[in-house]
This record gives sequence, structure tokens and C-alpha cells, in this order.
Amino acid sequence: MELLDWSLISSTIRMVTPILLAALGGALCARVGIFNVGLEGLVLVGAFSAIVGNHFTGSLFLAILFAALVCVLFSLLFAYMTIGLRANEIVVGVAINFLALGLTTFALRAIFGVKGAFYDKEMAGLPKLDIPVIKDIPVLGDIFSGHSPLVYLAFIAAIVLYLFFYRTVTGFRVLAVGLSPVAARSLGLKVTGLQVLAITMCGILCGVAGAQLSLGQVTMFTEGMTAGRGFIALVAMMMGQSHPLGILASSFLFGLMDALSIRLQGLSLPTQFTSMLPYVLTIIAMFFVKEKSQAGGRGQSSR
Amino acid sequence: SAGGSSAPADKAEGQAAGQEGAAKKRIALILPEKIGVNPFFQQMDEGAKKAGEEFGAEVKSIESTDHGAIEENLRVAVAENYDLIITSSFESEDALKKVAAENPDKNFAIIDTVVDLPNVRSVTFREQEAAYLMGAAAGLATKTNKVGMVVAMDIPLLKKWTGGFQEGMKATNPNAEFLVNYVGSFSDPAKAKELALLQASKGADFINGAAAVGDLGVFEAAKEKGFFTSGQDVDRTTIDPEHIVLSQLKGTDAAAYETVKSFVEGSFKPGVVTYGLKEKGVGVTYVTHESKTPLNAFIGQEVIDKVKAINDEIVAGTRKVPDSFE
Amino acid sequence: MAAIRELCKSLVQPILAVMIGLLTGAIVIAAVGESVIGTYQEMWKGAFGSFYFFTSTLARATPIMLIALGLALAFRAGVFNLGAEGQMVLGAISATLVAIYLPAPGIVKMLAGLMVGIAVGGLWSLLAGFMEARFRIPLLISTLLFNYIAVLFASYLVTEPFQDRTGSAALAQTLMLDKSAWLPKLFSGMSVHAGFFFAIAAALLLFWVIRFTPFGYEVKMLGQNPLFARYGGINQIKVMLTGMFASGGLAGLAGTVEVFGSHYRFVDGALTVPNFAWTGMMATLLANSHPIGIVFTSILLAAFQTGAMGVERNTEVPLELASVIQAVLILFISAKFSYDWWKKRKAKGGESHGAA
Amino acid sequence: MTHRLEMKQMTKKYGEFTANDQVSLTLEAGEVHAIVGENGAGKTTLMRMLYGMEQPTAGEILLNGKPVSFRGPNDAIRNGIGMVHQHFMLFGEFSVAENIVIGYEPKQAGFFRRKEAVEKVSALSEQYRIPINPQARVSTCSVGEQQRVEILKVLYQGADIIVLDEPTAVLTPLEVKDLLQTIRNLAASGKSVILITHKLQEVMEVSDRITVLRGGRVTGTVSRHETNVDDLARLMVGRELEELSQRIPLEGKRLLHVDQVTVREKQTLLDNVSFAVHHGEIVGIAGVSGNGQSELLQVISGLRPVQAGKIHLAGADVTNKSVESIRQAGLAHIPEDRYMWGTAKQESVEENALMGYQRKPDYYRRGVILRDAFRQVVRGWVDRFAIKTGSRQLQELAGNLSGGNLQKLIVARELGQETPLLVAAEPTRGVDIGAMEYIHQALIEKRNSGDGILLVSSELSEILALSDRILVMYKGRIAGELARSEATEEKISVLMAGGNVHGSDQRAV
Ligand SMILES: Nc1ncnc2c1ncn2[C@@H]1O[C@H](COP(=O)(O)OP(=O)(O)OP(=O)(O)O)[C@@H](O)[C@H]1O
Ligand SMILES: Nc1ncnc2c1ncn2[C@@H]1O[C@H](COP(=O)(O)OP(=O)(O)OP(=O)(O)O)[C@@H](O)[C@H]1O
Ligand SMILES: [Mg+2]
Ligand SMILES: [Mg+2]
Repeated sequence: MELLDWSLISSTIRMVTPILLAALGGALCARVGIFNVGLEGLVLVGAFSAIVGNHFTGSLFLAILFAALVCVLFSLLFAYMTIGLRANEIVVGVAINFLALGLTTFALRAIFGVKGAFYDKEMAGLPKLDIPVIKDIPVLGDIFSGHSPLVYLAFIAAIVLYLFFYRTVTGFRVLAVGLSPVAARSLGLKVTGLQVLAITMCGILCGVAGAQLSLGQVTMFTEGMTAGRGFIALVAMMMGQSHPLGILASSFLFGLMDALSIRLQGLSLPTQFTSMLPYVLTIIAMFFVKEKSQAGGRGQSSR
Repeated sequence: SAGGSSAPADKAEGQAAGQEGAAKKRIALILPEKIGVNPFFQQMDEGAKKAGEEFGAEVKSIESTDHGAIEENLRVAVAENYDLIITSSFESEDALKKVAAENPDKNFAIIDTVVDLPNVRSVTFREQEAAYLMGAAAGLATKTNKVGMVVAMDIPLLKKWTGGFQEGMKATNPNAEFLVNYVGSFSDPAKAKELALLQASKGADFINGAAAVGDLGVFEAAKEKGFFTSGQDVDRTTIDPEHIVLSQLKGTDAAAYETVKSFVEGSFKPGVVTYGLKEKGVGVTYVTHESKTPLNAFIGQEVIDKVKAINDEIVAGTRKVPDSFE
Repeated sequence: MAAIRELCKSLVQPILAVMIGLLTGAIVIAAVGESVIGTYQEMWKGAFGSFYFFTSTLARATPIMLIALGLALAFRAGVFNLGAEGQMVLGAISATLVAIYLPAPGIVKMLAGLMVGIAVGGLWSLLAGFMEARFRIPLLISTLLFNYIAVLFASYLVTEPFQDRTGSAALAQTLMLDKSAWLPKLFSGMSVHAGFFFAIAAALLLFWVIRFTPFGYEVKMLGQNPLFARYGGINQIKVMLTGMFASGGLAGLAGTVEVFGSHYRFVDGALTVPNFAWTGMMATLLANSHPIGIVFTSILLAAFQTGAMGVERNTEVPLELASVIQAVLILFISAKFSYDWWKKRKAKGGESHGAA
Repeated sequence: MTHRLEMKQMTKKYGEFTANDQVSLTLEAGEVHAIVGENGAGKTTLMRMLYGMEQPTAGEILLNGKPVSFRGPNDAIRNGIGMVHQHFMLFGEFSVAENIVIGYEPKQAGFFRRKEAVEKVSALSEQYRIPINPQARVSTCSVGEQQRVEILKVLYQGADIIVLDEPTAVLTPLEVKDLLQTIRNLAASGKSVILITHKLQEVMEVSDRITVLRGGRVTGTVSRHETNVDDLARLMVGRELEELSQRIPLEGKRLLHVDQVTVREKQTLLDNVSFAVHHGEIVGIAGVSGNGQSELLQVISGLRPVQAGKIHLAGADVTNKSVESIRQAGLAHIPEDRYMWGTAKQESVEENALMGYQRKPDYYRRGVILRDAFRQVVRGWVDRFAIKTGSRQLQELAGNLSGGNLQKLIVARELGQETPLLVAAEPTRGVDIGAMEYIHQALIEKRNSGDGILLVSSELSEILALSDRILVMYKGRIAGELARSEATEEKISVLMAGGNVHGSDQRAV
């Protein structure tokens, strides 16, 4: 039927990548006890720096690196304000969102001399990777092959983050810090250092998320092009209970709903209602994931 | 330089001295939003500035951060004694109605909508006419009988575009299927691109972009998948002539330019001015306006000729394009 | 004597923060080659430069303050309500529709509108609270998601069934309210309207509730240790739901007074674009959820906005830079520079703070 | 001669308040050194300085003769000092082994070798004869097990000096016995132990030397052989202890009636429990922790729903009623975990005291809490129970009170409710012997005035001293009941372990 063609899934995979990456970043922060509402801003900064990097170096690799670097700087600002100066993390997050929007717009003008959007038809976007064997398998090939490398990287990142949390020593300590900063401190763990580490990693992930947005999905930068993805990432993070694989599932769920809502636009429903669909369905989905959240034990708000 | 605020006093004195011609006219252009990604406002800004330079007026454009700021900016502009205050769009209607009525001696202009007051000049566009031509061209050119349109948001304002386009398409090709999708944002090229890809996968071979900056995403999709597309406001075909084959034009710059010009030259009159196909205030490349790029074969001269004929009918008034759509 | 020292100490923090913020802003302004003093002058003038500007700052502070006060109660109860935006929008649209279509004299329309605005905002918020209490769906998520739903729903109402079709019909907006139902302006020709009084009254009321009443005590204890509260016989669900209702209701009131006192009709996007909700949340957090503090932080944050408008009008500093300066100021004000911080800084000679 | 540890003239001031005043102390290898003193005497504070958690205002710490200064627990750990905190510093989500090795994990290329951790922990547990299941999740462990985890952690970190701050307060008698044995083993293997406790028998059992603190100063250091419990008590409290009041024989009506109550949550926590408390009666509940006592109290006080059965209080059916209505029906409650249930640490003493009074007619008029009137009352409690609140008095944060003083505040608050029924869980946990005596006295007085008390305590001596009747819980049931006259420690212990005792007719109701 019309609603469920395979391109739906392929498109979902692409659309979901920045959200997934940012949500993983958010999870890192959440795991050390910091609620990062600045994801939206960080991704925007990443998207912009990726374009700048690409423009000046001509190398996609350096562009991504540059995006990650700039986002790390922003993250360090976030870390310094919240941990060093004990500012409220939500205030800082919101301020960072404002800052990112203002700075990218301003820099767009200062660096490229344009307003609104920077688009250069000469600029190469991220290549589409064809995965050797898979690409020839009929349906699977359409779905899984032919995405930008960052798409694959995002999925790998989820798994790597999973391994990081549950297999490495540093990840173990990061979890400990989030579970009980007091106990961690009394053990002599470097709580601040671990927090900064997590926030830095969040910066890298957000930088990559931005690069996927501005170099992977399209090849351009426009003001405010994150269009709320950072907040969706926040929802995905919370729904996935800051567990990398949970986030993988929840971002995907959301992406699928979103793609579905697009396909419903043609039907005689008002657009506002189709646009509502992903949010409504996410809430409905919450009725089912709650069981796990109780076992998860991190329900600070739900007691 | 931060001399802005001390200026009004001097200027006011200058005027009081009564040298009409010698004192530079001061004109404020109050935009209802941030210029941001909106080419409509960008053009207006440029048009007004250009006229200011050419005719020796001081033009200051002021962006409003949000709805609530419009009225305040208008009031401050009155207080700072600008000679002419131009604003724009439906969003400013309420505010201008109030401020203009309270200041009957001031001159105001509003672009893109009508405020019926004795001291206001209104300039409006009949975009639906251009959209109609665009739709007509699309209906004629499509080979798959599927035509797409990616629209920024499902809001009444944009019905002029979707409605006009659809009417035009139906007029030339009643069998064509019209696919429309909404991005839900004026600044989301990534999603716009996905929507275009979706429409292409459903078989659309021509997809009209009306998603503000999202159009760039549509263009990219066209390049990737090889369908044809069109842009808005200015001649976009230059970006990628192979795939961007038409552009729907709107002379906001001209409107601003003319307003400033007439004011400086003393021919400024309150009342309503509308720009449609007839006045060449709106149009479509190749049909009503020249383009720097050669015509793409997908459209072809034959189609253009037919659309030109439609244009002539509209101009002559024999073919009617409705004002509003449901 | 000791009290004065304490006071000085507590003042060091905000003063230092504003100074550092202004300094950073100055660097940005200087970097683009504009006059630092001039820009700040315009900023000041835009916010407080004349009675007119002062009142428009107060007008802008009004919805921020109301939202912030609502959130303060929720935050104190340990309930994190991220849904002020949706609550505000839904409250405002309902209030507007009631005031337009209720066949009654103006004053009745207005009062009914205000009540409905509070009730609908409150109920929408309560729904999220109920879902948390009954189904354990975390508020943090549901309130965030509810924003999208509310905003889209309001948008639908003004694009389809209740759109104003009398004029050009090009905007998604309702009809205009009867003049008789408008909230009076406090001074003619100035922007500040009676909604500001509501906000101040709400602040005082909230201060009284928090400071003196058992309910205020219970809210505080619930926020500090929910188990202790439960043990002590505080009905945490009742308090949580009351907190949610109050915060949603005040957000609804914020949207309503903004419509009834400034816009006079509900315009799609007019309440969301200015970011009242997030600004309100910042005002609360900066004031540490203290009602009287909120009055000041709201005015401060509003002043940043009106100040930025002044900068936009009167200097060549681009608008986006004004917003950068605004963000920088907020960043630093949120920081807890303490007297100790200053001493430590000096002692350590700026040794870096906790880098990895 | 150098000591393993020497603390010299340690002083710690919190603002105007001096918590430690020139305290000096030495510790030798293989020694068990007990520190005793009243609540708020400064024991914990002294240890926190040793462990690097607080910076001394003045004084010097010498390790093996060399001066050291610790900027954080990290430094202390590295220098072989380990501390077992009273409220454990454990991660409930993690396994026992993970909790022990954290900070010093066995690893390879950055990867955490959990298997090796388990092996190491097993080896360690054998070496010191501290049994533990390394793979169990800590949140599922009993308090005693958690404490062993803490001790093993300290040993794993290579501590030579082990500080135990009131380790026995939360343990059952059996667990206490094990712990004391462990302490002796540790000392025998050359470790030095500092033991803080209020239980003087324990002190006499394991320690070599004893230092007594009072009001932040050392009042004396004695060798165990030169002293006895009474002398120590006198040194601590500065006066003789008194006998408990006589109990008046009373035949009261039934006040609390628990009837066939069952609680299930994955497994059955309470199984058909029935008993009653009458006016003028103290009913003691004994049992190894984890056998349903906590759940029983929570059920009675409305913090947990029952799946079957009925509870009546003062004639009213309070089954599954809200805490508020149960309290109104006549219940006050001293919670077993004072930090989790009993306080808001970040709030002042006054705010903590106010809980439950905020809507009482005496302190609430025309919508407003009558703060002044209430403050008078709290001052009364502070005086009566000798609660040391520090320099800011009623405005001191509850979290800054010493453990015992906080406990006294809670006891005062709940006694002050003057309800017919008092549910008292571990009412003297962590309080010094002087205060314990006072609290016991207050409980008896309450009983004599005709009120009923349900007492849960892991301290058998406390149960025996106070109860008119004793119920023993085992696996969620009432395993037996003993009258005051027939109860002995032995009989109770047998019942607690699931055995049978003759002479206990099942007249629970
Ligand atoms: N952070 C703090 N701020 C202010 N006063 C404090 C702080 N910590 C402890 N105190 C005070 O220092 C005194 C000594 O406290 P400490 O915890 O050392 O007593 P303690 O001997 O361990 O008592 P307990 O037997 O009750 O545990 C107490 O009166 C306490 O109120
Ligand atoms: N969770 C708890 N429930 C009941 N009593 C507790 C709990 N935690 C600690 N205590 C009691 O508190 C007293 C000690 O409290 P205190 O605040 O002095 O902590 P501490 O063991 O000294 O730890 P720290 O050194 O971290 O303060 C002990 O007598 C102990 O019985
Ligand atoms: Mg202690
Ligand atoms: Mg203590």
C-alpha cells in the first residue's frame, strides 16, 4: 500500500540520524546527572561549522572534524558554566540555544556575506556509501545502502556508546557519577573530570549530528536549520532512558512516525493533525515503555 | 556608529527650517519579522536601500523580533519623526491601523496587504496569478502527469500559492495529479528535500518549491533524482539550470523601490496599488520576464508560448484567477 | 553588621555576573567595529530610556513573569513542567474564542475569557500531571510533547474553523476582540496593560502562599524530599496536581493577557515566536523560584529584549548580535560567582577549573 | 616512638561553632581504637578530617611519623586510610564486585575485566573470612551484606587504617557478632581499626584502647583493661545513668488491630499477619531485618498498600487509607531510615520539625502557619532532648546535625504529636546512651499515660527493656509471641531464626 513503501524506512534512517546522534550526546550528559537542553544549539553550531570547514578546507573529513571541535568548545563553555560556575544547567542550555542561533546567523553574514542561507553548488556533500553485498539485495539494499557515512557512524556510535558504558572502565565510572555523585566523590573518583569528559563527548556527537544535517542530508546551511531536532533528541533521550540502545529504538520510533505523518498529509486530514501524529504516538508509546522505566530506577521525577 | 538617536532632533530642526528639498528625507522600513531566511523581506530591504541611495533618502530598516515588537517599532519610528514609515505584511496590519489612525499627519505605506486609511499607501501583490501560470506550465510540461509542490507550511497565506498553482495546472491538464506536502517550517531544507524525494518516488517529474529556504533542499533533491523543479521570488534558474527550470517572481524590491522613489519625488499618494501580471509586479521566468539562463527542454518553447497566451488572457481580464482559495 | 556583610556578599554575585557579561558583550561589539558605549547606551534607552520604553519593558515582562511564577510553584514541588508554551497557547486560544463568541457585555467577555484561559491552561497541564500520577509517564517528556500538540491544535483552530475571514484572510488568526473586552492599558498610549497588575498580584499571592501557608510548606517539602513529604502525610499527588494546575493556569493567564492586553486577537505563532515560555523558565531559575525575585528577573530578561530592539533601531549593530549579547548576559547572570570564587581565582592565579 | 597514626591538636570550626577542639589521638598497628561520646561530640567530624572530607581548621596528622595532608578522600585512600560510612556509599545498581573494585578496576586496554574483578573479590573475601556473593546486585543485599561490601572495598583499596563510623547501628545482633569477629580478624592481620559506636558492650568486647569525646574535646583515653561500661558511661555523659520508670499495670482497650494482612510484590512480603496493640501497652517486634518488619510498619502508617486484610486504628478502618487520614486517626511514626523518610536534609531544623503540625489548629489560623507559636514548641524539644543544633540553632540545616541529634529531633517531633498510637522503628538508632535513656523514659511515660506503642528494634536489649509483649517476625509472618515475663534473648533468637519455642501460645490478636 501507499503508506508503507520501503523508501519510508530509508528516508527515516536518514532523517533520524542527527536526532539519534544528538540524543546519544544528551544521554552522556544525562548519565553524569546533567540535563542538557542546549542540544538544539549545539547541533546548529555543528551544522554551521561543518559548512565553514568544508568551504575553507575543501575536505569533508576536516569539515566534520572542525564541526566536532567547535561543538566541543561550546560544550566546554556549557561544562564550565554548569560545573565550574554552578549555573543552572537549564538556563545555560537555553542561553546556549539563543547564542548558537545568534552567532551562526551573524557568522553567516560575516563569513559568507549572505543572509538566511549559504548554498554553494560547487560544494560537495558527503558521499553516499554503497555497501557492497547489501546494495544488491532487493529491499534491504534500498533501505540500508546508499547513505552518507555519518548515518552508519551514528548507528555505530550507539553501539560504541553502549560498549563504553557497559564494558569500559571509564564508562563504568561515568555511570557511577550519574548514579550517585556523593558516593563517587567519596571514593575519590574525579567527578568533575568525568562530567567534563561526558559533556565533551556530547559535543563531538552534536558536531557530527550537525555535519550530517548540513553536509549529509543537504549541502548547505540555513538559519535555524535544526528546526527543533535538538528538542526531539531530548525527548528521544528521555524515552530511551539514556540507554544507547533504548535511544536507538526511540529515535527510530519517532522518525518512523514522522515519516508516516508526511505520508498522511495527502489524505483529507488537516496538516496540523498529521503533524501532531508523531507526538501523539510517542505519548501513547510511553504507556508501554513505562514498565521498564520503573526497573531502570532512574525515575527521579516520577517519585 | 551609534549616532542614531541623536539624529532625530537635528533632522527635525532641519525640517522646521523649511528647506523641503535640501533636507534628506528619512524613511524607516519596519519589517514585521527578522529578515532571516525570507527572501521576500530581503528583497524589500534591498529595494528600499537601493532607492534610498539613488534618490538621496536616508533609509533605515528595522527588523522586528516578534509580533509584539511591530507596534512598538512603528510607534518609535513615529516618535523619531521619520518622514515615511513603510511596513509590510498582514502581521503588521493591526499595528499599523492603530498607529496610523493615531498619527493622521504621518505618511505610511504597507507592502503586501491593504490598510484602508487616508494616510496609508498600500501595495499588494496578486501572487496567485503567477502561481496560476506556474501551475499551467507544470500541467503542460509534465510527462508523468504527476506534479508536486513542497510548501513551507499549511497556512492561509500560502494558499495563494498552492491554490493558484493547482487551478492553473487543472486548467491545462485536468488529468494531472497534484501532490502537495508541507514542511512545517520556513527553515528546514533537510525535511523539504525528503518531501521532494518522496514526491519524486511517487512519480512526480516536476516539483514546485514554495518552502522558503527549504526550496534549496528541493533543488538538491532534483539534482540527485533528476526531476525538475522551480523556485520563488527571484530567478532561481541560475543556481542549477539543468533542473531548476522556472521561477515564480515577485517584485517586492520593486514595490519598496517605487514607494521610496515616489515619496522622494513627491508623487506619493495614499491608496491601494496592486501588482499582478498586468503590472508585471509578479510573473514567471520566460513567460513574463527574461531569464539569464536558456530555457530548459523539459519546459520547451511550446509550453512557454501556451502559458504566454494564458498570461495575456489574465492581463486582458478574460481569464479570471480567484482572489482566495479554500 | 553581619547582616550587611551578608547582603554585600549576596550582591557581589549578580553585580560581578552582569559586569562580566557586559564585558564579554563589549568584546563582541568592538570586534564588529561598533561603539561599545553607544550600543550599551541604546540598549539601556531601549529598555528604560523613557517612560514609554519602561512601560513597554513592563509589558513584555508581563507574560514572562506570569509563566515564571507558575513554574516557580511547580519547581518548588520538584515537578518539572516544560510545557508552559503549550499551556499558554491553549489557554490563550480558548480565552480568545470565548471572548469573541460569548454573547455578553464586554466586561463579562473579558472576565470569562480570563477564567477560561486559566482553566484551560491549568487543565492541559493537569493532564500531564495526571498521566504521571496515574500511568507514571514522566512529566518531563509529556509536557515537552504536549507543547507541540497544543501549538498545532491552536494553529488548526485559527486556520480552519475560527479563522478571521473578514479581511484578507491571509493570516491564521481569530477575529479581533470587541474593544469592550480589551484589558485596559495602564497609561494611554503606552504598552503596559492591566495584565501587569495580575502578574504583580500573582507574585505577591504566591509569595504569601509559599512563605506563610501550609500548602506552601507542603510544596517545599515535597520538592526537598518526596518520601519525607509522603511520610509526613502530605498528599503528594494532590500537591503535584495542584502545582501543575497552578503553573498551567498561570501560563494560560499569561497567554490570555498577552492577547487581551496587546494583540487583541489570537495570531498563530505570536505567542511562540517570542519564546515567552523558555524565557519564563529562565526567569524562575535565575530567581531560584522566589516569587519576588521573579518579578525582577522577568523585568531584567524583558529589558534585554526591549534593549536589543533599541539597539536594532538605533545602531548598525545587527539584530543577531544583539541576541548574542543577550545570551551572553544570561549565561553570566546564571553563574554563581561568589565571593569565594573571586578569592580562589586570585589565589590560584586562574588555574583552570576542572578541565579533563 | 612513631605511631602508625597520630592526630595532633585537631580543631574544626563550622563558622562560630567548634566541632573539634584540639583533639589528639594515636593509633598503633594491629590496634582497635574505639571512639565514644555523646551525640554531636565531634566523632564523625574528626574522622571526616582524617579521611580528607573536611579540612581541619588547625592541627596535624602524622602517618608513621610523617606529616600528611589530604585534600580529598583520594589522598587518604592512597595513604592507606579507608572509611566505612554509616550511610553507605554504594551504588545499588551495580554488583557487589563492581562496588568493591570501583576506582581501582582490573582492566585491559581500558576495558573493564569484570570476571577478574569477581575473582579478586572472591579471593579477598576468603582471605579475610568475610563471606559475600560478588555477583549479587547491591540493592538486593541486606544491610549487613552491604556493610561487608564496604569493608571489603576498603580492604581492596589496600587500607591499613580502617575507620568504622557506627557500623553496628543498623545491624542485627547476629550481624553484629560477625562484624566484631571480622574486626578482630583484621586487627590480628595487622590492620588498625578505629571504631565509633554508642554501644559500650561492643567497645568492651573488641577495642584495645578507648578515647572519649565530649563537646568536641577529649575527656580521656583509656585502655580497655582499666575500665568498664559504667565508667565509660560516666565519662561520656558526665553523670550516672538512671533506672527506667516503673511501668503501671494497665488493661487497655484494643487500639490497633492488624487483621490477616497480606502484602505481595513479586514475592509475598507479609503473609497473613494478625496482631493487636492495646492502650497502655508496648508491643515489641523483633526479627532479622528483611523479614517483613519494614513492610509491616509501612502498611500500618499508610506508605504501602495491602493486598488483603484489614487494619483498624482507634476503631476506624484505616486499610489502604492515606497517610494523612491515618495520622489523623491517631498515629505518629518514627521512621526506621531517618535520612530517607524522616528529614529534608537541605531544610532547617524548624522546617523539619514542622512536618505534620502545619495544619494543626494550634499552629494554623486563617490560612497561615503560626510560626512564632510553633517555634516555642520546638525550642522546648531542643531543651528537653538536649538536641545540639549548632550555632544557627533552629535555622541550622537538618543535614548538618550529627546523626544522633537528628534522631532526637525526629523522636521529639513524633512524640509531640501526642497520638494514641506511636509506631517507633529503631527509635534510638545512633543516639548516645544518655539520650537513649531519655528516649526510653519518654516511651515508658507515654505507655503509662495509656497510649499504645508498636516498637521495632534490631536491638534485643531495647525490645526486652521496653516491651510488654514481644512478637517475632520470620519470613513475613509472626513466628511467635512472648509475654514480657517469659521473654529472654535466647527464646527470641530461636524464633528469629525460624525455630520453635514452647510456651508461646498464638494469641496474637
Ligand atoms: N557541616 C556542618 N556545618 C555545621 N555544623 C556541623 C556540620 N557538621 C557537623 N556539625 C556539627 O558538629 C557537631 C559534631 O558533629 P559530629 O557529626 O562530628 O558528631 P558525632 O560525634 O558524630 O555525633 P553522633 O554520635 O550523633 O553521630 C554537631 O553538633 C554538628 O551539628
Ligand atoms: N540510612 C540510615 N537510616 C537510619 N540511621 C542511619 C542511616 N544512616 C545513618 N544512620 C545513623 O546515623 C548515625 C551517623 O550519622 P552521621 O550523619 O553522623 O553519619 P556518619 O556515619 O557519621 O557518616 P558521615 O561521616 O558520612 O557523616 C549512625 O548512628 C547511624 O545509625
Ligand atoms: Mg557521627
Ligand atoms: Mg555524623
